Amino acid sequence: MNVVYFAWVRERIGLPQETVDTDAATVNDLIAELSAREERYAAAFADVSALRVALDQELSDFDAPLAGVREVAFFPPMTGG
Amino acid sequence: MNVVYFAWVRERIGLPQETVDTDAATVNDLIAELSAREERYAAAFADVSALRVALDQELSDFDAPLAGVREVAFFPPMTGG
Amino acid sequence: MSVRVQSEAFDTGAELNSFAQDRTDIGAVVSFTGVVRDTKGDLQEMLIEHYPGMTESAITKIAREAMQRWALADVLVIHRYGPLKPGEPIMMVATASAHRAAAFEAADFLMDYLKSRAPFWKKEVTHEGGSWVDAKDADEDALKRW
Amino acid sequence: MSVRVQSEAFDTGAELNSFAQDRTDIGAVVSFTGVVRDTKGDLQEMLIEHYPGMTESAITKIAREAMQRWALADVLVIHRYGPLKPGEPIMMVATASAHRAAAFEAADFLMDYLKSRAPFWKKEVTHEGGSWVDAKDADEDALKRW
Repeated sequence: MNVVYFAWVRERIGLPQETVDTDAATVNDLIAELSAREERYAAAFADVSALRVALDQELSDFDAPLAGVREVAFFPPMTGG
Repeated sequence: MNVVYFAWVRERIGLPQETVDTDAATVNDLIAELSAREERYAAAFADVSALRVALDQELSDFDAPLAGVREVAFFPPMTGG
Repeated sequence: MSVRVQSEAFDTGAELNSFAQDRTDIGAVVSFTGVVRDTKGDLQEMLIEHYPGMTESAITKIAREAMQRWALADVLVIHRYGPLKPGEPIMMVATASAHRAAAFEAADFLMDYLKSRAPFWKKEVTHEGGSWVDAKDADEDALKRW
Repeated sequence: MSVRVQSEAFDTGAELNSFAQDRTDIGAVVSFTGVVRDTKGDLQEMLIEHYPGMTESAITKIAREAMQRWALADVLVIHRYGPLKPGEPIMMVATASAHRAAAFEAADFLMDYLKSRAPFWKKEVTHEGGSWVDAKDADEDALKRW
């Protein structure tokens, strides 16, 4: 599964994207798995309310299932316009 | 007193402006005086609710006094923009 | 603040580009352009009559009120009179502000007031003759929003 | 309908002039331009990060919704990414319609949605370093209007 990061999430984790081998059932499961991995992930995911997630480039929820998903993106609330 | 007309009021009366010697106390009095004068005035002023009036280039009311006013303008509701 | 009433055509894009140019204290620019619309495909020209003198003072008054009600960095109003062809710009307003809400609201306000309080009258000319555009109740009602 | 996401600068006025050009069925064009604002006078540049692919599809979805909700003749959205200087246009939207209310509302709607639903992130860079612009509660709340 391709996992991509943007803005301060990218900076905190230290990379723009990575391939993750996971059996996580939901986004929340994936976050728990990554956070357990290293401190920089735990720091980035510390406050999930400050984050947004997109599955295959569509905004989604943290309890959404990951079955069939190829790309998960984590980022802060958008500030376009 | 200078009296000016715009849009279909001007067309109906047949002139863009004229000098009127009048002792009319209010706009309504002036309208009554002009309407009594000739049919084309009566036609133009037949439905006062379809008209607007400006005194010295400020929108005003039909019962406004004319004392000190130099220019009275009659026209239909505006359609700018 | 700039208010222009003119018979000459103007270049909407060029006006927008020079409006609030080189300012770094604004974040939002809104423009509105009114265009001669050929509703039935038979319009030869649109004649715009105005009340010289009152036009400028009425628009200036409306623009000043917008500047007072919203935190605007600048306001531009251009309105043409005389004969116009279908597709030609009749008028434009532009507003500049730090934030988008003020720029949008002020432009919307300016249009509502210009529509019903600036002394312009439109006449549509077709092969059949000319006919004065009626004011719409909706336009008068729109003023109650402000 | 036209949606462009690009790093290159664009000419707001030229875009506005070519938008809905030569159409005689429209009476109203509204444009919004977002400009890099230097709030404290210390901004070196604004960095705009985006999510390639999702950006285009998210904006296209928002623009399609606007076309469905309002009677629009056309919609244009241009949004830049990369480093921008104070005073430079970040993005613009334009809407064209027969009447002014639809053009105003649709442009306002597009801005509210682009602000909070299109994957862009702004970082302000000063001599002190860089800092990500926080999303405002007011921007999220603005979506409830529609």
